[in-house]
Parts: sequence; C-alpha cells; structure tokens
Amino acid sequence: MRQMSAAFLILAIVTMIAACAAMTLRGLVHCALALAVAFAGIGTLYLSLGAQFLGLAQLLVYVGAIAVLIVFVILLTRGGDGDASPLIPTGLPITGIVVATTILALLAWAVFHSFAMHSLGPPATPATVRELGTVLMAEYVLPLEVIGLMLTAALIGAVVVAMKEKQDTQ
Amino acid sequence: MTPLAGCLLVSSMLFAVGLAGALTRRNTILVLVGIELMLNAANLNFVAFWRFGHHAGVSTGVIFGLFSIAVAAAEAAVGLALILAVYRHTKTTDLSLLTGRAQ
Amino acid sequence: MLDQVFVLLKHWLLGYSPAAIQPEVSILLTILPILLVFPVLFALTTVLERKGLGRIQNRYGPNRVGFYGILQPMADALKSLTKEDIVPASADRAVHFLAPLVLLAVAFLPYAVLPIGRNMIAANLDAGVLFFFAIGAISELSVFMAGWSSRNKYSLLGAMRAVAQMISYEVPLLLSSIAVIMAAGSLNTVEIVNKQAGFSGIFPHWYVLTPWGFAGFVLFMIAATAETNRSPFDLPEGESEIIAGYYLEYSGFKFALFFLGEYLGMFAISGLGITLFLGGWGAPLPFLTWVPSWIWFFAKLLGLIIGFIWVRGTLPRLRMDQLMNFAWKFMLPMALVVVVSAGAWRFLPQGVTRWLVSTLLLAVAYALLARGVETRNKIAKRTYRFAE
Amino acid sequence: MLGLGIIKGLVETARNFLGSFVDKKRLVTVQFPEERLPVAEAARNFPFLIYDGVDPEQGLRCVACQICEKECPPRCITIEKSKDKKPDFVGKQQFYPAVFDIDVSVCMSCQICVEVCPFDAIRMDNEFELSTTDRFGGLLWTKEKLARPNEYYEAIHPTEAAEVEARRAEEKAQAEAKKQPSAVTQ
Repeated sequence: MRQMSAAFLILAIVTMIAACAAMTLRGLVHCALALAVAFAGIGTLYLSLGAQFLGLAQLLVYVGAIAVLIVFVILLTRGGDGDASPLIPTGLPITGIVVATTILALLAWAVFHSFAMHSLGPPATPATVRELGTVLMAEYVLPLEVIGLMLTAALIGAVVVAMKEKQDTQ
Repeated sequence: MTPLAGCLLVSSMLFAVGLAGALTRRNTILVLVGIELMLNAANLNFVAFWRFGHHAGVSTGVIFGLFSIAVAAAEAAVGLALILAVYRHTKTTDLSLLTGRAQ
Repeated sequence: MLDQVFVLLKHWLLGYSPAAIQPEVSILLTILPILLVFPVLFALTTVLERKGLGRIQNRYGPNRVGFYGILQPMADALKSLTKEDIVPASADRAVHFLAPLVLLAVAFLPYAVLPIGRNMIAANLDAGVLFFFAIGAISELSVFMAGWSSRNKYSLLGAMRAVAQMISYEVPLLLSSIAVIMAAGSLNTVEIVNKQAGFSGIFPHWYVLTPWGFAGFVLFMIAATAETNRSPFDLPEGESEIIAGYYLEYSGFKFALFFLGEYLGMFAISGLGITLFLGGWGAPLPFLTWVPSWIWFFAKLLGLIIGFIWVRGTLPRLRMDQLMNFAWKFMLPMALVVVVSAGAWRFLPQGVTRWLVSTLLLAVAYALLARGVETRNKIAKRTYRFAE
Repeated sequence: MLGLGIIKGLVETARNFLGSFVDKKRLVTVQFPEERLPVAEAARNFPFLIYDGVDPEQGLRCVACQICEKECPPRCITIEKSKDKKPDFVGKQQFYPAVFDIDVSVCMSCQICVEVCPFDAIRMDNEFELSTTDRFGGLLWTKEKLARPNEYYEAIHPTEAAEVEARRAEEKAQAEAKKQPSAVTQ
C-alpha cells in the first residue's frame, strides 16, 4: 500500500462508492448523477496516472455528454418522478450477484499472482498532446478515419431509431 | 502492492459492480449504465498498463483509451435510442415485462 | 516591475511561510486572488449592466445607493443574504442543495487555465483548452440537477431547455476554438498567447485580425452568449415564458449563488475568448507594451463585458426552434468552414493570395448559409384584416 | 443579408446610450421625491368631506342622508346620524353625521359617492402619499380626518369647483329671494 499515493487511494474509493451507488440507488435520476460522479472519478484517476488528454477527454465525453444523455432518456421514459424498480427485484438477483463475485474473485486472484505485484517498470513519461497527435496521425490514421465513420453512422442511426415515426403512430 | 496492481484491482472491482448491476437491475437504462461502467473498467486497464506496464512509454494504451471512449459514446447513443424506440412502442422500460412479450 | 508585481508579491509572501508547507501555501496564494478578484468583478458588472441597460433605455439606472449607485451590489448582496431560503417540501433535498454548489465549483475551475498576465497562470496544463471545455461540460449537469430537484414542471422545462441549448451551442464553441488550436499548434493556453505575441507594422499577430479568426471570434462570442444563457439566448430563464427557469425554486443565498455562477461563467468564457482570439495579455499596439500585461487582460475583459451588455440591451429573445435551427443549421457549418479557412490560411503563401482565398471561402459560405436561414422564415409582407 | 438587422439595432442602442450623456432631455426618469410630475386635474384617489367657512363641525355640508353609504359598491362608508340638527348654507335645519368613517383600505376610488351626493358634500382627493404603519386604525379615516375646507377643493379641482360654487350661489340667492318676500310681507 505504501507505494500508492494518497490521492490515488482517495480517488479509487470515491469512484467505487459512486459506482456502487449508481447501481443500487432507487431513484433513477439519482443513479444517473452517481454515474456522473463515477465517470468524473475515473477521469481524475486517468489524470493522476498521467494520461492528461485522456482524463480530460473522458470528463468532456462521459460527464458532459453521456451522463446528460442518460438523464434525458430517463426523463423521456418518465422514470424521473416515480421510483425505479424495487431494489431487490424478484427472480434472478442472486445469480447476478453470484456471477459477479466469482468473476471478481477470479480477477483478484489473477492480479495477486501476476507480475504486477512486485516488479515495476519505470512509470511512463506522461504523453503530451503533441506526441499523441503525431502518433494518432502517423500510425493510427486508419483507425481514426474508421472511428470518424463509425461515429457518424452511429449518430445518424440513433437519430433515425429515436425519431418519432410520423405515419404509423397508433 | 504496486500502483499497477492497485489500478487493476480498482478496475476489476468496477467491472464486477458493472456486471452485477447489468445482470440484476430490471430497468433497461440501468443495464446500459452497467455496461458503461464495464467499458470504463476496461479503459482503466489500458491506462494502467500504459503507465506501469513493462514496455511503458509507447502511448498505445492512451490511444486505445481514446478509441474506446469514442466507441462507448457511439454505443451509448445507439443504445439509448433503442430504449426510447422500445419505450414508445411498449410504454415500459421494465425488462422483465419485455422479455416474455410476442413482438 | 509593475508587470510582475503580483508574481513578486507571491514569492515574497512565500518566503515567510514555513518550508514544510511551502507548496500548499503557494497553491493557496495563487487560488486566493482568483477567488477574490472575480466575485468583485461580478459586483462591478452588475452595476455596470444595470446602469448600461438603463442608459440604453433612456433612464438612469440605480443611483440611490452610494455615489451614483456604486454600492448597489452591496445592497443586492445584503438583500439576497437576508432573504429567507425557502426549499419546496416536495423538492429532492440533497440534489436541491448540491446543485448551486456544483455550479459554483464548476464556475471557478476554468480560471485555472486562463493566463491573466505574463507568467500569471494558476495551472499551466498541457491540454489547457480541453480542460476548460471539460469543466464547462459539467455545468450542464448542475443546471439539470437544479431544474429536476425542485420537482416543479416549469423549472424542469427550463432545465431541459437550458441543457439542450448548452449542448447544441457547445459544438460551434469547440469548433471555432479548434481553428485557433490548429493555427497555434497546441492546446496549452500560454503557448497560444505566446504565438500571438509580436507585431508586424502596428498590427499585433492576434488571430482576430485574420479573416478566419474574425469569423471564429464572432461565432465564439455568439456561442459563448448561448453557453452562459445570456441576452438573446436566455430562453431557459425567460421571465415571460416559464417564470424563471431552472433556479425557480431557489431563494436567498442559493439564488445569489446561481447569479454568481452565471456571471463567473461569462467572465471565464470571455477570458478564453481573449486568450484564443485577442492575444491574451498582449498589448494591442507596439508602443503600448510598457503597460503591465494583466491590465490588458482586464481591459479586454471589460470590453467583452460591455459587448455582452450592449447585445443584451438590443436583441429580443429567440424562440426555442429559432435557437436550435440557428445552432445546428448556421453556426455548425459556419464553424466547419472557419476550420477549413484556417487550414487554407496556414498552407497558402503569405500575402494577398491567402487573404483572398480564406476571405472568399468565408464570404461564400456566409452568403449561402445566410440565404438558408433567411428563406426558411419567409417573413411575408404583413397583411391587415380589419373588422367589417 | 443576415446580420445587418442586428448591426442596425446595435447602432441604434449605441446612439441612445451615448445620446443620454449628451443631452439630458432624452432621459425620461423623474427622480420622485425630489422632482414631481404635476398631478392631472381629474386625478382621484380617496374621497373627502367639504366644509364651508372656518369651523369643520358647523360648516360641514354633509347632511347624513346616507345615500352614498347605500350606493358605495364595496360598502366602505359608515354613517351615524346625529340627534339634533344644525342650519345648512341656506339656513334650513338639517341633520349632520355624528360619525362618518371611510375604510380607505376597502375604497376603490370609483367616485360613485360623489355622483350620488345631492349636497355636493363629498369629493375625490388626489393625495396619494398615504402609507401608514398601522394597518387597521390608520386606514379607517374618521370625519375629522376626512373634512377639508372648500378652498382646498377649489385648489385641486378648479373647473369642477367653479360650477358647484356657481350652482350653490344661485340656490342661495333663490332661497334668499324666497325668504326676502316673506320677510317683506311680515
């Protein structure tokens, strides 16, 4: 525990609490706000790990756009006022939690027995925006174009799916 | 308990919380929230290995993180559009009611 | 010497603090002036705004409190502090309480990356502009929290309108600043200001003096007015339509916090406008460089504030669909053309050719898009029907 | 061209802004306590009772006929007749109001009491700085507070007062003439 900085610990705890809250709170909008806090926590985790551009991009994209989008959809589907489904839904709550805990145990075991526990390479120098830019434009120019294409397709697809069909509304 | 292990533990816990939420909650929006959390957990691994991994320095981790954020944003947009369409059609976002219906 | 007076003051004060907590004290010494200067500027702007609007509307504006109304903000502050802070019974207490705090925190954060004077910047981030927009994006959430938590149809409506407006005007805001980032070649605000230093003849190398820079600046300022819900775009808090928008159920101190947050947002975004387009703390004319750098920053900030007040006194409020159409159908394509024109400016040889090409590009785009906007609301000649 | 309208508007407001510093005529504000706008002649606020001569008790024109009390829509006038009588301006013995209260917080300044009063005893005042700290007693005006000399009436409503004065003088003359021959015939 000694090598990890205090900031990292605090951020990790805050993110975990926010993530658990996002999953367990009754009110839907409360879940969405807790989710936004979790995203902000993860963004600041990236900042503490030195990936400045990624952390700020995460803050901009997730907290600025996706959290607001989720909140909009909650309100559009009238989830805002009434309380969400009861906390312990009938049917399959236990199996879900059991599966999740087994996977967590598996992952934790893997982490504790992996190389990560002891040998530690020199931490990478934080990537400057200019360096990211050149790498993005040099090696990853194809994925960049494909991502652009995919985002446009997703945008148009989302609008078409969510648009109110003029003719066949009952 | 190196920082890398710390990061990996945090991301696996996040992943577990996301998975538990996605599997147990009955409201479709919360399932989508669970998926978003899982995606973020994976993202955290990218950055952790870029920062502390053996061949640290090559900034592929951050680039992958960026692409994964873009993909997750597109996925969230389309997912929410689908939820809206389903809601307009069936007036409910409760998964248990949706599964059994003949469309 | 006067230029660096605050930096020297800080180092001098730092000398007194014990060595152990030196870094914390230095952080405190950078944060404290920001926390003091901009709220005082907010107080002055409220007086300036009310007197300016008054004079525009052929009346005096407040002149009762203090000498020519200078102490009016004291009176306003006292009034809002002593007013009863009513929280509606059905309100969601926690979120209702948190909304103004989040808004205020998010309103103060962007000042970290604004270079107020020569080496007077709180946090010299490598991706400064991105930090600014990331923090700006969080303010939408706080607006929504305020609107939703009051459990009041009008405030929810106001919040939804405000968030929709802020999201759709964030895109042209980002795109017009991308043109500057592309020209300056870095996201670091200090780097951008240094790129705009220097003079050719008597003209400074500000980006606003290039064709694409001027168009970008106009777009940036329009999007900035919309982003801070001010003047022609203040539909979310339109008193005539939906009473007072998302801060409807707030009174007393929390209401004052919302106002402070809105004005701080306005100063921050015009501060960024100054850094990106008006050469940050650079002097406008070569022989004026002896004036301290931070005076130029606040002079330009005052100029932009007067611009905001002037526009608020003139333009009527936009309808929601006009507002959205204008953002997506005029501002967004125009911002893309500004980016292309900045690219053309960058790669064409110096001199007349690049001036001609980029101005032509912008003018043609403006004409086409303007025709698009105008033909849609064909304002036919008014026909009168008199009662027979 | 898009945007020209906005620029024209901005130029207009700039001209207004700068003009207001150049010539003060543009500024329309009246600094109320210091400067005052003259009150229009027909302005009305709350009613008041008129008395002739010097003594408000003796010269009060009101004869407590209670028509205005009955006609007042919000019923804000309360009158109690006196037992004894006193002579009015033509010498005829008339009752007078022992109590004449107007609840100013109820009165809606509709001037119906003035129209129905056969004795020109009540008229509308144009005094408007009437704020009091006492919500109940302060707004229930008694006869003493309502009584005003005829000269005050002529000061605030000159034209209307002139007609009333002319009519009353003529009535008085007729009464004198009627009384005079009877005196002569004794």
